[in-house]
Amino acid sequence: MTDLDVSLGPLQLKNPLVAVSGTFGYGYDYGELLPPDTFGAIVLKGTAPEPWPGNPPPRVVETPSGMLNSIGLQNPGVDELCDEYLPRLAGEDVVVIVNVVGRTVKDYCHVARRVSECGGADAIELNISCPNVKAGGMSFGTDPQQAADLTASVREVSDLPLIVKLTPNVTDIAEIAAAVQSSGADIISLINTLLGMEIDVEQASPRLGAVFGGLSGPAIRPVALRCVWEVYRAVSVPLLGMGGASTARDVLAFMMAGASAVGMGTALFAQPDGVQETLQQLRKFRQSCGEFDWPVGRAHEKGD
Amino acid sequence: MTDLDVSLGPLQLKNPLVAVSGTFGYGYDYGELLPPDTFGAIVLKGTAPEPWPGNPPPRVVETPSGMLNSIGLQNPGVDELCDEYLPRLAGEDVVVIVNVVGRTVKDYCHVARRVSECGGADAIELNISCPNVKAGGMSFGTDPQQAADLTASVREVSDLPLIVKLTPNVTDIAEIAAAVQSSGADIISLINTLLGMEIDVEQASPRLGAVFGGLSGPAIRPVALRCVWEVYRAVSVPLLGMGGASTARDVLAFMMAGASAVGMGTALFAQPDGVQETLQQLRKFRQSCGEFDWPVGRAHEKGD
Amino acid sequence: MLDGAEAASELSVFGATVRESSAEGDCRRLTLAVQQEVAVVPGQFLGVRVSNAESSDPLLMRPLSVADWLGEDRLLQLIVKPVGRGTRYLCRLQPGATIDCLGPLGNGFPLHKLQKGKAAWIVGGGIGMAPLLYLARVLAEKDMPPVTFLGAAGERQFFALEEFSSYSTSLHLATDDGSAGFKGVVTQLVRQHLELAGRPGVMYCCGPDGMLLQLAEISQGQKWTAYGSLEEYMACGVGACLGCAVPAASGGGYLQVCSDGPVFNLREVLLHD
Amino acid sequence: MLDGAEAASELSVFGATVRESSAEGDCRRLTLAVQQEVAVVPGQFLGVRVSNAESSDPLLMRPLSVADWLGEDRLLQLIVKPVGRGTRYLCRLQPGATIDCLGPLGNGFPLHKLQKGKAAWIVGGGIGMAPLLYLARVLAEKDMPPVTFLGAAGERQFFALEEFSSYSTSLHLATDDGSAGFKGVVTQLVRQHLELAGRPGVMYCCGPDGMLLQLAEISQGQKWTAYGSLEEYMACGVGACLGCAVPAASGGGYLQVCSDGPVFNLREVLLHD
Ligand SMILES: Cc1cc2nc3c(=O)[nH]c(=O)nc-3n(C[C@H](O)[C@H](O)[C@H](O)COP(=O)(O)OP(=O)(O)OC[C@H]3O[C@@H](n4cnc5c(N)ncnc54)[C@H](O)[C@@H]3O)c2cc1C
Ligand SMILES: Cc1cc2nc3c(=O)[nH]c(=O)nc-3n(C[C@H](O)[C@H](O)[C@H](O)COP(=O)(O)OP(=O)(O)OC[C@H]3O[C@@H](n4cnc5c(N)ncnc54)[C@H](O)[C@@H]3O)c2cc1C
Ligand SMILES: Cc1cc2nc3c(=O)[nH]c(=O)nc-3n(C[C@H](O)[C@H](O)[C@H](O)COP(=O)(O)O)c2cc1C
Ligand SMILES: Cc1cc2nc3c(=O)[nH]c(=O)nc-3n(C[C@H](O)[C@H](O)[C@H](O)COP(=O)(O)O)c2cc1C
Ligand code: FES
Ligand code: FES
Repeated sequence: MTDLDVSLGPLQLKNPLVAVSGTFGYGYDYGELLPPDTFGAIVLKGTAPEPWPGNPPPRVVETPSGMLNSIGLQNPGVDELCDEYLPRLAGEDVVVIVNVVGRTVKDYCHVARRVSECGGADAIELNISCPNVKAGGMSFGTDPQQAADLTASVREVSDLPLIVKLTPNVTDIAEIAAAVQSSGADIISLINTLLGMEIDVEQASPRLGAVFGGLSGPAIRPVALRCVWEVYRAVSVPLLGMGGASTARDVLAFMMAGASAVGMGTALFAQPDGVQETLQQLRKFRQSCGEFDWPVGRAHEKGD
Repeated sequence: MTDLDVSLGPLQLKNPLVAVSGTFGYGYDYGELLPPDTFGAIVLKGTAPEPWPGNPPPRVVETPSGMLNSIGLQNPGVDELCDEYLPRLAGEDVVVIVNVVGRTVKDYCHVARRVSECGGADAIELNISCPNVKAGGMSFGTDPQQAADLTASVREVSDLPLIVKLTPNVTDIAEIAAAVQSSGADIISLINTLLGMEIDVEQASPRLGAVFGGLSGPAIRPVALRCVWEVYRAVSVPLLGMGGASTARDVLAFMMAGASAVGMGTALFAQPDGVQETLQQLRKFRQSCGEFDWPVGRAHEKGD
Repeated sequence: MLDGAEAASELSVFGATVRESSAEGDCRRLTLAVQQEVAVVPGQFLGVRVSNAESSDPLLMRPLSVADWLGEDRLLQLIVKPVGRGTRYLCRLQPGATIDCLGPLGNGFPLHKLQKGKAAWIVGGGIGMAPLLYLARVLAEKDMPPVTFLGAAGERQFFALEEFSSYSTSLHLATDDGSAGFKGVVTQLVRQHLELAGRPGVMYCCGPDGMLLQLAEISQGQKWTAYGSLEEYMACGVGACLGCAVPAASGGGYLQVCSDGPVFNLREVLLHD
Repeated sequence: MLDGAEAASELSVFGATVRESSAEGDCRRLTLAVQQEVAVVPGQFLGVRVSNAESSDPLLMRPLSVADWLGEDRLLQLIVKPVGRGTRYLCRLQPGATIDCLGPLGNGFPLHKLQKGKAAWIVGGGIGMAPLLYLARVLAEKDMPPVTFLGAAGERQFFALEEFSSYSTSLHLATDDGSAGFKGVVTQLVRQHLELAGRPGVMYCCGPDGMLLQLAEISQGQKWTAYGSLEEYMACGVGACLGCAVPAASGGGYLQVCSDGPVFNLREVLLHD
């Protein structure tokens, strides 16, 4: 228990900040600057049954107040995760979440089962929303029925708390949220990146090797807040909000929209030294409120 | 004919820049700084059968490299448009496009018919995508069948070139584009704003009076380019691309993604003096290429 | 909407060079040198760009009142209160820095009713004092020096008091904490004086909505005409986007603060606290 | 990936104050004063923030090589070529301005093979000369002064030639337009000298991919070891995001330029022109 602890459904976090999948590697890349236990939770890079090489470069490009990435889920596969990365995190005072990717339901179930067995993870997050994989991946996240079926299947093979991560690239995100809740998701995380692209005018060609990429960073925050707001009204499970958060004010905005904890990704790249400052400000906020509860969903009281 | 002229389907524009709906009033608000004939075409504010008051303030809020608006289609109705605003533009050397909004198919048809009859407009743009109207409006743009039906109905009552404007807030924008093309759209314009919101942390409430608003400006450019790219591959009608364009480089990027002409909205607010500079740069570009054609769709050659 | 404001120059974007930046209480006064004539009248404002041309964040221009315009020297004055990143950016600028401005914007305070010899009062609250400084000088030069009431949280929140004093027949201060002048809100002070005043006059006001709301009530009771300069979030600043809406007092519609105002006869608009 | 680079200090974000900004051909050399020890070795780089903290555009730090580190005076040098908005921002900075830096990043040039007494050559193209300047000085101080080859579009694109010359046993220049030294590409010059060289040595290279590709071929033919510093778009700079991928020569996967490099044995990576 600390002065900043939050509950995220079955998970207890010592603070509401979560390092999100794909932006914090396996926890140690920032060395002493950002050790894993800085955060309430960390989500590891998306993991598949087998190693994936990822997409050809260029894989990242800056955009106005944001960035596109087309990493393509480069990862060493679940065996290396279990053998190398999870054991290394064993002693850390941080909730460890494994992000799972796959091309088929079987893929997801394989990784989920293996991670549950090998130990070291506190929860599983299903990435049904990555725009960077051509086969499978995306469609799970855009069709309520497929999203529900996948959730139900993974639910059966793992007793770990189950997070499902939603894509904003849909007509009705609340519908997908309701579907995965009814199939057993304990927590919903959102949003993954917006599908986008950039063009190199000198070369007359797409800037990313993979043509399309996922847009993240401050630019997408208004879309992310709207998605959190909509999903908060549609489901009763707790939400892990993310998308462009970088300051303490942003974190509180996500909470007021309905998030119980808040992820940061791109902000770590832009200002890795901002995390400590954010925690400091959150501490001040709690003291100044003199309240015990975080303001989760608070803005809905005035927003009707 | 000028050195910058482009064809946008049945429309001939003297340059590829279009002042987009809702950001340029009825053409005269920027006085000598930006007279209407600066542009190849101007699109007037969304017009309904009757006057609409619009949404309660605050209606605009800045976001990282973007802005949200919830104007709510405040407009004086089609009669005042025909009596006051269209006649005033009669002598101008600019293509005039009327943006049409409504709550029902009948509404849209009424405005389209009236505008065709009263004269002064060179084309009609159906706004089936505005996130700021609660009844109707939005759903036309998110369902292919409804979008197609509306397009077909308006097609019947007006002989003016028909532009249909798409929303990015859908799972598959190419599907909607194909649907409206098959129902008779001459041109497709895209994108309208992304649905978003901001939260005032001090007040613990949404910043906009209407809670949700539409996100525009440089922040959304990567999403807009991706939508243009996808729709270019799905249809054969020409595209009017928009969403965050502000520099000549942006204009060329939209063209390379597949747009025949390019709209600017939010950029007018941020840098109203940038338009002349952009035209100047486009002129340089054409001279340096020594080519006759604009690079419409050029990036697709390398993006496969 | 209001007639009587003097003719202003054509809208343009012009560069301005910071000549001087000095502290004024909690605010900073920026003196800007401009190249061309900017025929701006009191109550008009500028859109000021608060990022360099290669950055799109912050994106929108910030509306700032002209606190003075010294036409002969082509010097513009702004008084800026650092409340957010855009105003902080401006307050950080050093002499020699350049900024882009769009203007003149808005209508300005109407002066025509004054020619009939009515009393002119000025009521400013907080940063709302900025446009009134220019107005006070112009009134004084037209030989109609105002009676001026200024309110602020505390002494440190006032600025340009000597100038206000020199332009006015009398200057009345109110502070919430009593650190200068009357302890209380400025509207209380105005109400007291109004009850003693003879025939109706014209009141020029700028400050928080709550203050304007009270002044609308007070003045109406005494048959004074009250003009208030309003604030609202803006995007275009020229009437093109319909972003800066304020509910009209009648008809159920909205007026635009940037183009119908920012100065309104307070009877025309619906204010809220 | 490469061993032999000397130990660098822990990763941190540190503020740096511009002490001096001077023209170096088309580029600018920034001399930055830092508060703490930044134990950085030649070939390592920094992530430099190119907007103020209240702006999110430009968002990402820019990777810039350390062109010199004067540990005693705690002075860092960068040589920056203005190619886009971030580098232009840096080139505009005046003495007294502060910037935030993340570093030290990357591995640095491996020097261990040199102890065996091999010849050390330095080959730089364009802005790729920047990290080699620091390397040249360190080699000279370790009593292993390099033979240095520098290529550029024209005379104006060179910088720090006197320094390079003083650190090197010999300095060879090539320009595309013949305005200085050999007229042609620097790789041609290297090829000529290599054919005359005796036993194999170590080549340290930095420049465009096309140049590195050719140097990889040339060196392999002569059994030289060639280390090249690569460029790729970056987001995190520390190995966390997998953004800066370069195809590995074997295995079909990718290496990360920021954390596996930026210096690679050129046999390990697949370059393209
Ligand atoms: C016609 C007009 C004239 C003005 N004249 C002056 C002046 O002379 N001097 C001066 O210091 N300020 C003036 N203001 C207010 C000034 O425009 C805002 O303080 C400024 O835009 C805030 O920008 P920021 O980036 O610093 O703050 P932000 O970071 O954008 O916001 C900081 C705080 O200011 C509030 N705010 C932001 N924009 C506005 C706005 N347009 N209106 C009201 N509140 C806002 C926000 O809600 C927030 O609480 C004027 C406003 C208007 C509409
Ligand atoms: C390890 C490393 C060390 C470097 N050292 C130096 C140095 O010492 N001095 C120096 O001037 N430059 C150096 N660079 C290149 C420098 O990082 C880019 O020029 C800079 O990031 C461009 O930023 P910008 O905002 O000015 O350009 P942008 O506006 O972002 O882009 C302008 C142009 O530069 C290209 N570009 C942008 N970022 C990169 C990148 N990371 N790599 C390659 N091309 C890019 C773009 O494609 C575009 O054509 C180094 C790069 C790397 C990866
Ligand atoms: C470089 C990069 C890699 C990412 N990889 C993953 C991933 O492997 N799995 C996943 O679910 N999301 C991934 N994401 C999405 C982020 O987890 C997050 O949802 C998104 O970036 C929005 O948050 P932000 O704006 O704070 O970065 C990635 C994002 C970035 C920028
Ligand atoms: C203030 C404002 C008002 C708008 N009003 C309309 C409208 O009436 N009809 C419409 O089709 N689109 C409207 N839009 C959307 C724009 O026409 C355009 O599609 C969008 O802003 C993206 O372009 P931009 O990023 O260049 O602004 C409006 C946008 C803004 C910012
Ligand atoms: S700010 Fe655009 S109409 Fe007032
Ligand atoms: S830039 Fe993130 S891994 Fe290299």
